[in-house]
Amino acid sequence: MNPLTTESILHSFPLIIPEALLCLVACVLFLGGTFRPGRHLWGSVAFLALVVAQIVVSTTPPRAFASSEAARSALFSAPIWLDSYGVLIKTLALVGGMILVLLSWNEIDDHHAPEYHGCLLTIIAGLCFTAGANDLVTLFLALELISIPTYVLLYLPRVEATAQEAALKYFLLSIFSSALLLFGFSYLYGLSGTTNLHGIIDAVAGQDLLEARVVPGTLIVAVFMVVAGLGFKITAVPFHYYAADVYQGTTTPCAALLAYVPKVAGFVALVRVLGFLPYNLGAERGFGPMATSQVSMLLWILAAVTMTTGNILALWQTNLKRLLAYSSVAHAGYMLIGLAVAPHINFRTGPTALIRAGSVDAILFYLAAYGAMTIGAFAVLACLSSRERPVEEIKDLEGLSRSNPGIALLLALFLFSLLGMPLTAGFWGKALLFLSAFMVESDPTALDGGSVARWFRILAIIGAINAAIAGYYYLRVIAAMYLLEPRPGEKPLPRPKLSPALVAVFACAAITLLLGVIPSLLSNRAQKAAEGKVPVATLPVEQQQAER
Amino acid sequence: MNPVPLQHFLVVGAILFALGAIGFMTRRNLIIMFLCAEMMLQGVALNLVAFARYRGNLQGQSFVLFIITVAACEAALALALILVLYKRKNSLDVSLWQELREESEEPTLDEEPLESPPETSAMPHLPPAGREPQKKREETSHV
Amino acid sequence: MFLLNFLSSGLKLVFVDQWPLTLAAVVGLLAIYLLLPRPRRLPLVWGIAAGIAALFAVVVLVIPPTRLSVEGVIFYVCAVTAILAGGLLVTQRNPARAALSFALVVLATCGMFVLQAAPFLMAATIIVYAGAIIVTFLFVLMLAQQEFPSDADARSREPLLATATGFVLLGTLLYLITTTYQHPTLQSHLDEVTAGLQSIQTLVQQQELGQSPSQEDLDRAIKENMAKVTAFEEWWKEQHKTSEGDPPIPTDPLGQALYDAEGAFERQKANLGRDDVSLVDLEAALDKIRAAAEIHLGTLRPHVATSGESGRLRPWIESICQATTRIRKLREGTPTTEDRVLGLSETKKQLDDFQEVWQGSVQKMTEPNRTLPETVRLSQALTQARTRLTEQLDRARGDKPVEFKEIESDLDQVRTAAVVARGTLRPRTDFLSDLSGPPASLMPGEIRRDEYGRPHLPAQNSAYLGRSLFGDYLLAVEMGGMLLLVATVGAIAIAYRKPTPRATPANVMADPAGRTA
Amino acid sequence: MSEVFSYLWLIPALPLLAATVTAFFGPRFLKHNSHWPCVASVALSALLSFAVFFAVRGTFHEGPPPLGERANTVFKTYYTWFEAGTPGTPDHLQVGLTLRADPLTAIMLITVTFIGLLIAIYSIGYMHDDPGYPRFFAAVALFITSMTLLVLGDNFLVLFAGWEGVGLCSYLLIGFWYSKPAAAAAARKAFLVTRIGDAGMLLGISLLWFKCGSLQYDAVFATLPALKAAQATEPWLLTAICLLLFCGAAGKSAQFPLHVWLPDAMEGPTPVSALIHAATMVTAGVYLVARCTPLFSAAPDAQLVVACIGGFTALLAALIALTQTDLKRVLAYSTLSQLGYMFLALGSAVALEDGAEQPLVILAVTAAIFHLHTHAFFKALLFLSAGSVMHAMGGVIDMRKFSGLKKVMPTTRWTFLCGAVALAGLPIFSGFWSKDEILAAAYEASHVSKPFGGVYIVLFLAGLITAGLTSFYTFRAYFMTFEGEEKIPHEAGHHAHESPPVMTVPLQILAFFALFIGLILGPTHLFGGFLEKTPDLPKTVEEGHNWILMLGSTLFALAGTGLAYYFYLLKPALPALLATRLQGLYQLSYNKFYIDDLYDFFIVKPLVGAADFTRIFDKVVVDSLVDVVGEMPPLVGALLRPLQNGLVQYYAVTMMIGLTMLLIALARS
Repeated sequence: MNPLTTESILHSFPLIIPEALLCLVACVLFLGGTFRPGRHLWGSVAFLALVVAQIVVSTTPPRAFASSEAARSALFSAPIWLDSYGVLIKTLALVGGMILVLLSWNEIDDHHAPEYHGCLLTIIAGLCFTAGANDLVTLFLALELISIPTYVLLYLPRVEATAQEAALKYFLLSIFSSALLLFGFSYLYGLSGTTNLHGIIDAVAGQDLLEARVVPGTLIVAVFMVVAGLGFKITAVPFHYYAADVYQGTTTPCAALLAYVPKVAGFVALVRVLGFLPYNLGAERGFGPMATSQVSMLLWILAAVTMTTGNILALWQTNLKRLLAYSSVAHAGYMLIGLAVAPHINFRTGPTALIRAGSVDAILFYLAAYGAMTIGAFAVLACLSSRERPVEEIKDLEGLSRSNPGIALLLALFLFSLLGMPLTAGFWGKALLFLSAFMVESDPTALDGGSVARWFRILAIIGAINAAIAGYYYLRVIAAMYLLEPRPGEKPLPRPKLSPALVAVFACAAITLLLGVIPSLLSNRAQKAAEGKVPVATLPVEQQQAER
Repeated sequence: MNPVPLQHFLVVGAILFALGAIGFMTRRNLIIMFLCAEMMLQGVALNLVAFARYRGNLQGQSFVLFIITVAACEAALALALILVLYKRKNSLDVSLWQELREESEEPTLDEEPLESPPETSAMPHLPPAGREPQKKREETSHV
Repeated sequence: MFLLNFLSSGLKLVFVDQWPLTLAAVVGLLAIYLLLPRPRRLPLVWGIAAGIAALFAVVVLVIPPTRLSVEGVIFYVCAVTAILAGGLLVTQRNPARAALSFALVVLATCGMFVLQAAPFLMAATIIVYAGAIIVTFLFVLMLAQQEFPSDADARSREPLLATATGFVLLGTLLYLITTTYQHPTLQSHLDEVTAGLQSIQTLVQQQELGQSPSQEDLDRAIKENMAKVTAFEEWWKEQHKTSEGDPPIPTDPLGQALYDAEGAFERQKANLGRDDVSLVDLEAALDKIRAAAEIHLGTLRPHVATSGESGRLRPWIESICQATTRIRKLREGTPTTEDRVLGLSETKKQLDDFQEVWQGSVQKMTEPNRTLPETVRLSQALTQARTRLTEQLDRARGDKPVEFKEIESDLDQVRTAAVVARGTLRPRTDFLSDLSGPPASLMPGEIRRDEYGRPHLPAQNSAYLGRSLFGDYLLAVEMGGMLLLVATVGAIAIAYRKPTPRATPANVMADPAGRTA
Repeated sequence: MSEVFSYLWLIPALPLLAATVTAFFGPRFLKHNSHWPCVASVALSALLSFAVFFAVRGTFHEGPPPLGERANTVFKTYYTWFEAGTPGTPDHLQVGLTLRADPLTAIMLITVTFIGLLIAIYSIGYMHDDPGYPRFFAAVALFITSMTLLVLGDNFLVLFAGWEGVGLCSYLLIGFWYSKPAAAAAARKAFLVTRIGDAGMLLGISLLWFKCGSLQYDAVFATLPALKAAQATEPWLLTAICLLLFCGAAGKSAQFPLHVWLPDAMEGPTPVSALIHAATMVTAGVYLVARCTPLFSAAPDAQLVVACIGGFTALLAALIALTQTDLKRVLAYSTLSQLGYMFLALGSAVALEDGAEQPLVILAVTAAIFHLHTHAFFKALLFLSAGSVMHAMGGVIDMRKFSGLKKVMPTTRWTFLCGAVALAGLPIFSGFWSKDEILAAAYEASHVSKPFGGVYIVLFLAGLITAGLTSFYTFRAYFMTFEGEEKIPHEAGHHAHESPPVMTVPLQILAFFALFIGLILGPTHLFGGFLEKTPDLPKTVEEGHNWILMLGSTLFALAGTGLAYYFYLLKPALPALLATRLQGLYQLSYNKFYIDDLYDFFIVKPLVGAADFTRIFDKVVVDSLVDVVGEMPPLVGALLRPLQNGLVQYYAVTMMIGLTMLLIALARS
């Protein structure tokens, strides 16, 4: 046995210290909860665990290898491969986790708090695992580490019929979609003979499929099934159906969680499995006809259909959570643009820096921006809602600017960001994605005679039109808050007291504004991460530097 | 050379997978739906084992073990969830859970009330249990 | 227009080319549709008949038995049982019977696991599914015992739409599977070619190291391989016969590779008597066949393409051989000054080109920091040869005598070093450890196979599976443990929900009616 | 003087501060003093703007600019917004919050802040008893912020930020009286229609970013030769960029077919109509196109489109205005028409094929901006006067319900008259000079533009006719309102009186400017001389006025005025008679009937018919088209909704159908 392989497996354990920590604390919560209830106690333990994990993530230096041989060996045999892209995703996961813990602080009663927070920690750990997964098995288990506690979370805080229905729907469709995903995984393994993700990509990319003009049918099945299975997580149309129903039925913090965590996980997994990260594959080692035809066509269609359907369905909604659910579907569509574009920009370096920053990092930026604004919007609803005066419909918000100017302003900020107004994070996210679609240059030597560029411009235009349509329903909410008086006879919404949930709102607002005003804060890092990706056939760039 | 080629296993795997999917989509009993989802996983497992043999390494087999693990987790949760849901509606019918939908849509109801067809029994020589409730009631009354 | 084309070709594919699949799918659809529970369904006999027909169609048309052996019989028994039980699960009104059908599906699948050398999995699946899940579900069934046929069991949701969707998907899947993996013959031909390729490679290596292989070796290698290629091509033509007759030059890559290879063998056969058989030509031709056929078989191997890098160097090594010959001619003949200058400068250019190509390959294949003795030797030889050539070129220009002999030996050294160094260009990465079996990047010929030609799995593969789990998949095992823990806690939390005191703010959402006791 | 540039940021920042203060403290603390922050900050901004104006003059360099600087322009980068790539490489891309001061900006700034100030003062009186008093001033201040940011920005991104900001404020202000359904609908319509334009503009900006690698104006214009060279392979490129940008401009400046929102926007308070929908916001599109003159003059096709749409809108809106009876709507259509004029001018800025000097380009751009400037004064004046009438009439604005107000409201009458003569383009008043320049530009363009000469002649004639129509409907409105028999609607009650000084003083100031600003700046060549110093605009050559043209346009204007006088003052019954012509014909004496009939048949009837037709066309075709476009998504949504029926198995089936369809469609391609 190659000693390097053993070493690489052993050395991947230090990489998962944050996840291990989270799992450990989750176990403590599960166990401790049987002795002592208390949402403040266990909430702060969970928050602390996330903070410590974040500190560990941000202080861990990039992994150094004894030799480049070892690095290679790790790339192809370790269950975890943590590049800087993965580290950024972990940060997204942990920060998002902190906000979610704050948000659900008072939503859960003392008795269920330990289980709730334990499950939440497990979910975040699963997301962190997803960020670094380098093996189909690890990836699958990481995704399940997200799904299975989610079923519990959906059920725990509320027991009325709608909440049960939401949990049931999510559970059933989720196991259905994970069966699809597994079917795809099984064919990926069959094609390449390995469960290692880089090995699979190498196998697919290594064959000169372009020249052979033969794409094994099983490869198509595999990719489509994987996209379908993960499409459920990112709420791509037509795998989005559960979203509106489940968000409506469950509590607001759970809806926020569902809108954020599975989406991040799905996109990261798609990026990993479809292998867009190894930019350096280069033209001669291209993804073959897969990249230029089927996969990107599939993603193109998914992107166009997803954003259009999401936006159009949102137009009708009067229920706020349903509206946000469809809006999250639409946003998944925008992000799919980046995914569809990715294989087309990887191969070239363009005249401007943004070309390299074109897609994968645009997705990352958008995920962060989207997380902040969507969780923020949900958090505002959670803060406002009370037993006496639940906030469910748009009309419940009428005249909010009179009774609650501050919180109305924050909600307006989130909605404007979702709409893509300048000076908010959402604007930059959209701008980067649409730009990346414009950056696809026509390449007359390509298989399709250079029509790809035209198609992607059309996609960008569809995106722009969708962004215009989206204005309509976000503005309806804003109009209700600012242009309408509170209905007579209705008690005005109470002013939210300072609570962890309010802190979560402020945190989201801060991120939304910060990313809107100083996008370079994240975009530069994302770009570097996307550039410092791991080429398959050559030495990992980061490790080269580490060796010197 | 090869007595049972790889593709035969794959075909069986795909059939199991598709049958499971069909069952999941049509059957309204929560338990049967869950069993059908498990059958889809059986199809996947068969694929993986066949590929493992074809490739000559054990990674596919290891993968199956993890699928079984996850299936067990899902089963535990499914059990708990179904129990609770049954308590609420006193039925295992998944179609009873359609409270959450677009506001404009009417609830989907079954067109005709379910009646036991007593005399025009389709297959007298294959009387399935639960098909003829009358008889059953008599039996219980005897006891 | 495009749509019309698409439709017509699609229809042709469905009803003409793939009629067995279509037949099986349609009959299967019919069977499931007729059998699905609903208030007024046709007599069951129709459905059962259709089901049997579908099963028959699948066994005979889609997965026809090649040669019946014990293994084959077991396979068919298990497969038919699995499919039947699966159909029963889907169409069964009584949930308890459905659960038992599922148990049967599991058992039948386990039978197939054994056939595929997975005894441990068989045991594990039976224990987990039959032992845990089925029992649990029977337990639930008892809880949910119905006095009357309920809506849940006696009705189906969207029977036609769902069944049609499922079977269209199944048909597509089967089509894609069979078009990818339907070539057992292709596989055997490929194995033949691979073996031939190895024999030729041995000869090539000999030749490159300067030992010319014996004439009868060459003769035998060419003739044997030529027979293999011709047989392969015949079979391939048979497969792709069209009504219009064979095109003179096949358009698909594999056909083209075969065609080219035949040409190459013809050429080299003609050269046999003389001394200039180009084995490299043959090697390249066979390699092309292998690559094209592997893609057809859906067998992609990591790093196959990069290992082709060493193949890319072959012509360059040949060019050095040519250079040696040129120098030798210069030494033996009586060249004019111009001839000498010309010959030397050409040689120098060839060396420069070679060095460039070599460095490119090294950069691609090995890491910059990795220095292998073979590589070092080659670069030393190259430097020496080039320095000497530069010197001698000056001398030749000055019309001084030139040390051809030294140049010749330098070139020989370069060639020998290059042949050796070329071998180092192979990828060295393992895909996962060998705990999980041979890595996927092994060349087909390097995998141990059993008497049926299937890859050999270790005899104690349960033991190996254990090692794999605690080697490559150690982390995954830990994660699985965590999952089980969460699921247990979750199941308890769901089923046994602690009563919540009214006072806490969390109660805000809960309605009293919704509380489970 | 030049230290004023260090305080450039204060111009948008002060109103922003005011907006924030008013928004947060207005409702509770300031209440009826809420106007103070707004008025004070805008006044300071206006002062600063004047200072900038003179300071920019001070930076004028004769000859080549000092090394490393742009001529006559001052940049201040306050903050780097977005940065990518490594500095010093061509990859490097930087977008900052950079402000710029050059003559074009200075003119826009003065227009915005000065008129904004007067309107804000006026609003103190107009809005005095409105419950949303603080909200109004907060929005106005925010509007001034966005607008100044828009004109001050040094790159397309800052411009776009301001652009969206003014759109938002417009939404808030049109829907100010949100309880009126019409107001809410108008607000939404305005926002949606302009957003359609914005989508195009965003695409245009993306294309620029992609092709030029920068968004900074100068950098973009510097890559123009490269873009021109790229036209060999992509001939559509420049035209596409220009048209996409124009798409945004057309939305904001209400050009056909995106003009439908503006007449509806009159639902907002009158000062808002004056400020946003007459004087400033709608000029943003004109500003954008003027700023991008180098781009547009390199794309003659796009220019032709701009000119055609401008000319068409001018004529169409003028025809519609002929028969409107709502005073504010007359003015709204007149705004459309005048904006059309400006685009006509901009579209006429045809570049000569060769030659370093481009007299026509600078002439046309000067004409457009000059008209923008004068129009801002007199249109604000007209709107405010109309508002004053409305104020006095108890909210009634239908001209048929009142007349002869000259006794009741003497000041307003005189100020309205001042605005009217300026708008009508009567000689020596403001409108005359600027309109004349536009017509001259269109006329010149017909000579210069080789392939499209004929089109420009038609456009020129359309402009000439529009001039006549303009004076006709302007004076029609004036005569119907202020002259003739005194009639006061009962809604006015006993309060039909002149407005308070806080409203009339701004009117008088505006009236002065409306009358004479053209005379001061136009013939003296002060305006052109100042504007031409803007970088990227070609330098002018001194040119005399085209006296024949001036005479022609004067004739048209006078004819229109005379006609209106004849119709509405001499024969006040005539318009009504026209409507009931069939009954009343025989009562007229033969001779008069003959003249009237002839006149009626050849002039009035076609005019009225054309006006009716255009109005109906506008209402039925364009409006409903826009509505249909707006209704499409909900319609499709109605088709999609039944899929979401709450049944989990239905969802699973749909998932599978989707997957299968994708698989079948793509697996074989």
